[in-house]
Amino acid sequence: MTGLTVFALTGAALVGLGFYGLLAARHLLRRVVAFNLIGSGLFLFFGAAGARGVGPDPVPQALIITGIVVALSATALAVGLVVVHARAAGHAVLPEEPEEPEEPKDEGAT
Amino acid sequence: MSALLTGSVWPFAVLVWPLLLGLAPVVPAWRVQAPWVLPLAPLPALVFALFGAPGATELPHLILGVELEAVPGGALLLGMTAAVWTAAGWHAARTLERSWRAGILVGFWCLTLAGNLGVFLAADVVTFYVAFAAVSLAAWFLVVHDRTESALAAGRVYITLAVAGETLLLAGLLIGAQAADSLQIAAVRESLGQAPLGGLAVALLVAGFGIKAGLVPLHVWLPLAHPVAPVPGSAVLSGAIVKAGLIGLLLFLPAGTDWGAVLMGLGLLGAFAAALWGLTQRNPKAVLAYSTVSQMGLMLLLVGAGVGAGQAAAFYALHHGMAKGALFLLVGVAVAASTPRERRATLVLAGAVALSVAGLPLTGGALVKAAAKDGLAPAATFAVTLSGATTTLILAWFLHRLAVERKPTPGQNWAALAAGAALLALAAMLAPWVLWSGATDLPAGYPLRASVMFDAAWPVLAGLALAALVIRRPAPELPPGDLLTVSRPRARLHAPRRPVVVLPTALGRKFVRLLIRARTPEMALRRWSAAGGLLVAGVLLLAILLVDF
Amino acid sequence: MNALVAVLALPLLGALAAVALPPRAGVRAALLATALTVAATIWLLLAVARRGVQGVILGGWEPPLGIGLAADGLGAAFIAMSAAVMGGVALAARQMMAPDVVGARAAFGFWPLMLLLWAALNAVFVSRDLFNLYVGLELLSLAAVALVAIGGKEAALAAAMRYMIFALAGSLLYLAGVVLAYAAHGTLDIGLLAARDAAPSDGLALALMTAGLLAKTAIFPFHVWLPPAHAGAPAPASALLSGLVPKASFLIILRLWFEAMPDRAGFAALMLLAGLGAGAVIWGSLQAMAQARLKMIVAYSTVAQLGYLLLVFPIAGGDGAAQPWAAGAWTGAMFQVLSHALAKAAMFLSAGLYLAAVGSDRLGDLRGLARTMPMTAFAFALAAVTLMGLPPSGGFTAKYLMMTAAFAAGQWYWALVMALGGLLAAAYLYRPMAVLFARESLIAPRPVTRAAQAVPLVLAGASILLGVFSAPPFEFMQIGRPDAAEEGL
Amino acid sequence: MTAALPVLILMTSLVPAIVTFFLPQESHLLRNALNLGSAVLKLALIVAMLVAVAGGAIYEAALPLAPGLVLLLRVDEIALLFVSLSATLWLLTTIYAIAYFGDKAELSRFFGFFSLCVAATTGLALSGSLISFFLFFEMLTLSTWPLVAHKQNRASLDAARSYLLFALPGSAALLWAIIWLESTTGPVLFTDPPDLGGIDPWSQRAIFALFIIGVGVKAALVPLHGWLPAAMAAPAPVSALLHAVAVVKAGAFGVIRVVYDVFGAGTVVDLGVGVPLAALASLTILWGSIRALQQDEIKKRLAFSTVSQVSYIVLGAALAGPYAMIGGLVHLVHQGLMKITLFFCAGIYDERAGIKRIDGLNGLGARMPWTSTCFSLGAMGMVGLPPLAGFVSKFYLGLGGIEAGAPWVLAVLAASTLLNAAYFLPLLYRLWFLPPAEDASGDERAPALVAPAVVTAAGSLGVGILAASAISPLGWANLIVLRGYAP
Repeated sequence: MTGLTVFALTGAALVGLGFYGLLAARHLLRRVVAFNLIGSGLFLFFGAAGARGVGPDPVPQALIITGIVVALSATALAVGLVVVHARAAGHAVLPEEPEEPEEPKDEGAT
Repeated sequence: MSALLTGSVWPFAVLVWPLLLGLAPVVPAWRVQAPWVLPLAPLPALVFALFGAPGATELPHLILGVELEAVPGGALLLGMTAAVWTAAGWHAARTLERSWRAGILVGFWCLTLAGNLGVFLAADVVTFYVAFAAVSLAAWFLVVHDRTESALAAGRVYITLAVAGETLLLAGLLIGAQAADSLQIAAVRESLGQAPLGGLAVALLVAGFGIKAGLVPLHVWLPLAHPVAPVPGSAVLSGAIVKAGLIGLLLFLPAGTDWGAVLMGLGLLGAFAAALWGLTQRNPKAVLAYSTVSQMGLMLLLVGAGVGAGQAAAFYALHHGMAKGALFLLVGVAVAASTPRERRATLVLAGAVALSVAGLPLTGGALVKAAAKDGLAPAATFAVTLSGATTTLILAWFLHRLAVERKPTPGQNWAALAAGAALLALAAMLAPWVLWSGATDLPAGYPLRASVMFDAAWPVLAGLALAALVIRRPAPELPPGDLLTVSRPRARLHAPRRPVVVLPTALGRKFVRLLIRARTPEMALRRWSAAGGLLVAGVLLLAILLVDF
Repeated sequence: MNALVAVLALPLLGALAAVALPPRAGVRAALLATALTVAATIWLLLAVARRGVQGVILGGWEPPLGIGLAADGLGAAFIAMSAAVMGGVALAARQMMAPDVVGARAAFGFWPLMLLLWAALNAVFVSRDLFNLYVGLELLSLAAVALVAIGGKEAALAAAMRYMIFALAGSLLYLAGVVLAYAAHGTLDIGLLAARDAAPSDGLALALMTAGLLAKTAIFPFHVWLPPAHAGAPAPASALLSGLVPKASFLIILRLWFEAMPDRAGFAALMLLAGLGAGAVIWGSLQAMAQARLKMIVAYSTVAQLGYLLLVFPIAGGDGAAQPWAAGAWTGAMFQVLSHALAKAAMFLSAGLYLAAVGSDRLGDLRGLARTMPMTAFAFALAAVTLMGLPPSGGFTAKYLMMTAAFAAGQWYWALVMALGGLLAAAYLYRPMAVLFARESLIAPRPVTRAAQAVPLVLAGASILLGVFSAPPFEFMQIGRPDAAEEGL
Repeated sequence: MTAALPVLILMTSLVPAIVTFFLPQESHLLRNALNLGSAVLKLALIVAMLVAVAGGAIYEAALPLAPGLVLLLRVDEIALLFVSLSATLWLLTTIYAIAYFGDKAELSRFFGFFSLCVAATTGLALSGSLISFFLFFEMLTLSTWPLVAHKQNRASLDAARSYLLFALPGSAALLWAIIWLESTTGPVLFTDPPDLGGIDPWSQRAIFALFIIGVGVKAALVPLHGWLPAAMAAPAPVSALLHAVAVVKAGAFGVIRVVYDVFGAGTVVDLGVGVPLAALASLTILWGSIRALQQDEIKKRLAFSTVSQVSYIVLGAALAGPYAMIGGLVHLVHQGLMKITLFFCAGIYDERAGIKRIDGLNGLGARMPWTSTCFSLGAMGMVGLPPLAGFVSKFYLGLGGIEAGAPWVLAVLAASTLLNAAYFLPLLYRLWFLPPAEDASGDERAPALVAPAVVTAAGSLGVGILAASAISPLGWANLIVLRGYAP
């Protein structure tokens, strides 16, 4: 059981968790978090799977860094949207999906 | 481009001249006095019939290529027709009341005339059909001219039968033309004999022409139309127009067709039944109409028998046309008569013509009958002879009605009208004598033989005797139009209006409802929980299809 | 400087300028950048037409290490398409996105986002590297989502959020596929992948990438985010979103299945894709019929029209690629992409004009507008002709080529779907047409300048001309095409 | 030159169409001048070509769209027959329409689509390939819609909708057929019928059926005729154009093309699809007449009569013999002349006397003699009264029927003649014989309305009387059959 495999498995696990969260959670912020989980999992897996033969492989690292940047910007926009939407709608869930019971009514509202 | 016209220009002029005159009423200034052109319209035809040179005329560019030629029988009838139309035209010119309606009548009078002359001149199927359509349809205006309710009713019957006749004819002619692969009447007649559909074609033609020629039971329009038409109109209808049907049969009936027998049978039936039925009429013109049906019956019998290739029938028609025309005109003359002397003169003249029609020896009628009997089977010969009696009977009845009917309309110039009728009557008397040698191969003295004279005389006397009885104890009065009681205008045709289909709206509404329902799953899909699940499912499905295990 | 680089760099610079400069100057800068990019696009087109595929290796690093960009006939055609639509939208937006109309924030936000979107599109069109494509796709999605949101209304924000979720999910799936591909082959360059020796994980990778891209392309049944998003955005934004954005992700699917991994394209999978397409055509049309708002109708029609694109796979994909009819089907699909882009942009811009005129796009409020705004109505009608696939429009050329190929391939049922789609399109586009044509108009419309009305008319006209003169683009798109059977049927 | 001329002819109506759209409503003079001028120019060009083509010349212009998509304009005899009809009637209808509308609203739109419609018809006539035929066929469908909907009231919008409801599925069927066919045979040019060897007979029959459905909608073949009577909601000039020249004729022309240039008469006979088509046409002839009897609106009655009359052309094509072909071709022109006369007159009655229903016609003959005379001529021509135009067509159709071994055609023609008489003669009877109503009004002091009717009426008389001459439609039809379709 090499370290690489551990990385790979952890990555896969993260992806799985993320997907679960994505499908289970209604609250938009949670979904954003879930996305980030998946993203990180993939990058981890990428790093592990990308390491070919001996020595470091520059390509995956470059790609991962790029990906992280992209993910960051995406997350930023997403969070921003969640906030604006919550301000406008008074709640942080999509109209077609009923409120979650434990969710405070005035969440994100000002 | 071939020449516009080859051959003699006369036949063409004969047809075009009336058409040109017929346009006179278009000029408003002339409209009221237009009837004066009527006696002039047939003149070229008259001249052509008397001195016309034989030989064909072709106008390749007209209609489907017009060919004109006067066949022997046709020439006789052409002359007769021209004469009748001239006399009638003269009568019409003097009697028609001057109104814009007169203008319409003049137009269609000339059109009818052109068609009537055309059927005797046409040498190709299409021209014949065109002419026939003109004569039979345009004549409708002569029937309905007075616009009275009965006139319009009679007009409906007339036009219905006429259009039906046209249709039957066209079908028949088409079969013939196609079989012959030619429009020549002669060729078509040939091919009708052996063409696969020839039998059908002949049946169609017999029906089509029969309607016009008053073949029982297709004659019903005659007794309806004649009483209601103006006097000159009836004259040409009975004298000339019905002969269009006759010439049609003469031209197209192939030699030795089985339909000859049928024609003879129906002709015989008409000859006697119509004459007797005429006794139930009171209106002199109605009586004359039935007499026409019966006379046409005789002619159809002759056609059916195919005597002398139809020469006999044509010869007979020559006389009957002019005589019957004269009789109808005399009805008008009698109406115009204001003094007893004039009335008496009218009746005498009418009587003379009637006797000629009945076939009293030495009259024109006797000659044509004699010529007709020549070559007939004995039974048929006897029938023709016997018909003299019924003819006498009905015409006597006619004279009686004419004498008792009195509704003089003053203001007409009796002499002028009488002169026209008298001239026509004279022509009817003499023409057979003049044309005898040309029309039959019998010796010149034949009509003067005792046996012939006797055969001609006894039916007339018998008829007169019967007439004496009938006039004393008349038959019950019946409305004209024996087989037909004129129906009200066909209300059926204007059945309740159904809306024009736009689209099955019920179906449309169902569809819309279905659409609305389709939005529910769409909304459900929007839920990420559903859509995300679908997405995963999609991945798996694709993976299953793409990964080869 | 290379035309290829120009079409990528100029919009980016323009975007930066639009952000940096004060609003009025920013708009001018944006318009300038637009003009320059259009010019650069023409330059690129000429270059491709004359000298074939245009390539550039960034930083001199060869793939697999470096990144290569290349504009083949197809890419160049798509770039031209986006240039045409962008140009039209920019002209229309000068009025529609004026601060006094949509508010300062939206007015300010629109221009940089538009140029960003443009840059991202062009990047996707010319990239030959899967990860590069990922980046471009992300950029595209972010700009698009932002464009949906700038309206600022609650519904628009919700739509943007929904869009965001789908987009992110899609890109993550795609990324997963990319990772697998790299793990197996150590390269992400399409050219090199085509020449790889197959690995067991390829199927999974392709499945992941395809699924992700389908979600981004809004292919039935992953389309639900599209209609509210496109209908909620301001009209010029909708024009871009509906006309151009989905085409980018579709192009990647195309490159994957036709260029990177054609060996993986089994018939069953191809049929599945086409099946989804058929579903999109029918479902989208039915939904469009059920809508009461013009922009929703147009948006759903996008769902339907995108469906046609997937029908190309079983006809020209996999073993079909070598067949004589492949070129026809493939080019037909491309014609559908181009003509739809132009027509759809024209439609959304017309809808925007009506919105500006009567302040609503409910069908009931549009009664009688054909009388007051004939040019716009005519533009809408022309666009409708293209979407119905009636001659002589580009849509017809597309349909004709694809249907002929479908018959030739013995897959007549796809032809039936296309024919049916045309009728359904007629059905859902008839309602707006009839309403516009009605006599009585309820609302007195505000006047709209002829210049503004001209823009959609030109775009719609272009979608028609694409059909009238379809031979040159047909030839053009064959440039640099793998196993291109030059002459169609 | 030979390439330029067809394009030029197309442009003579396409260009004015486009220009007219941009003319302001007020500029009557310019608009009328433009439309009339181009109509005259077009007619002149066509006359010039008639002479040349009669001499054996052929004009062609090709525009390749995409592989397999070639837009081919080809001026041959049959194309000229149709195009000269449309050009002539276009000129007359334009005059009529200008007078009819006066300064009503939306004239630029109307005349724009009007010219577009004619452009489409022209293109249709000149199409030398199946695909270009389809192209213009669709162009016609679309350019007609605004004309039908022109009044923009409920009725006309419904009519327009039902028009598309019928037309578009028809187009789909047509496209379906074309592509099915061409996917095997390659692009089909009318000059050389394609080799159908590669298609099994049943598929061929299916394709033929699809073709007939496609063009049959426009030709208003029962049961695809529903849109035509509904389209009566359109203004009179439109009805005139629709019924005489544009739409129904496009359909009929399409049938001729399909039978003779796509499949070829021989194949049609071998496949045994000719007789069913003829039967369908006959059914349409009779059904249309029967429905016409039941209408008491003049235009509706005329509409159903069109349904019936146009199928004469289809019948002629379906019988697939030289005589029938001549009959069909010549009826293409004859029906146009007669029917447009009738619609002109119906429009005049409506416009000048406010009369839409049949019972309103009583006694109009005296007050509107010219109109009523034209109407009577048209009606009698429809009945097939010699020597009017209708008779000539009927004569040849009859011959063709017998020749093709289908004598039942005679019965159909006979029945149709009687039915025509039954629904037309009562109108004439009312016009000329019944007394006018007390409150009756109306005059025909509108020369620009009456003149076109007089011309077409005279035409439908003239083509009958001069049928045998070489310059008549019949002469031209003979030429077509001799050169192109001689068995």
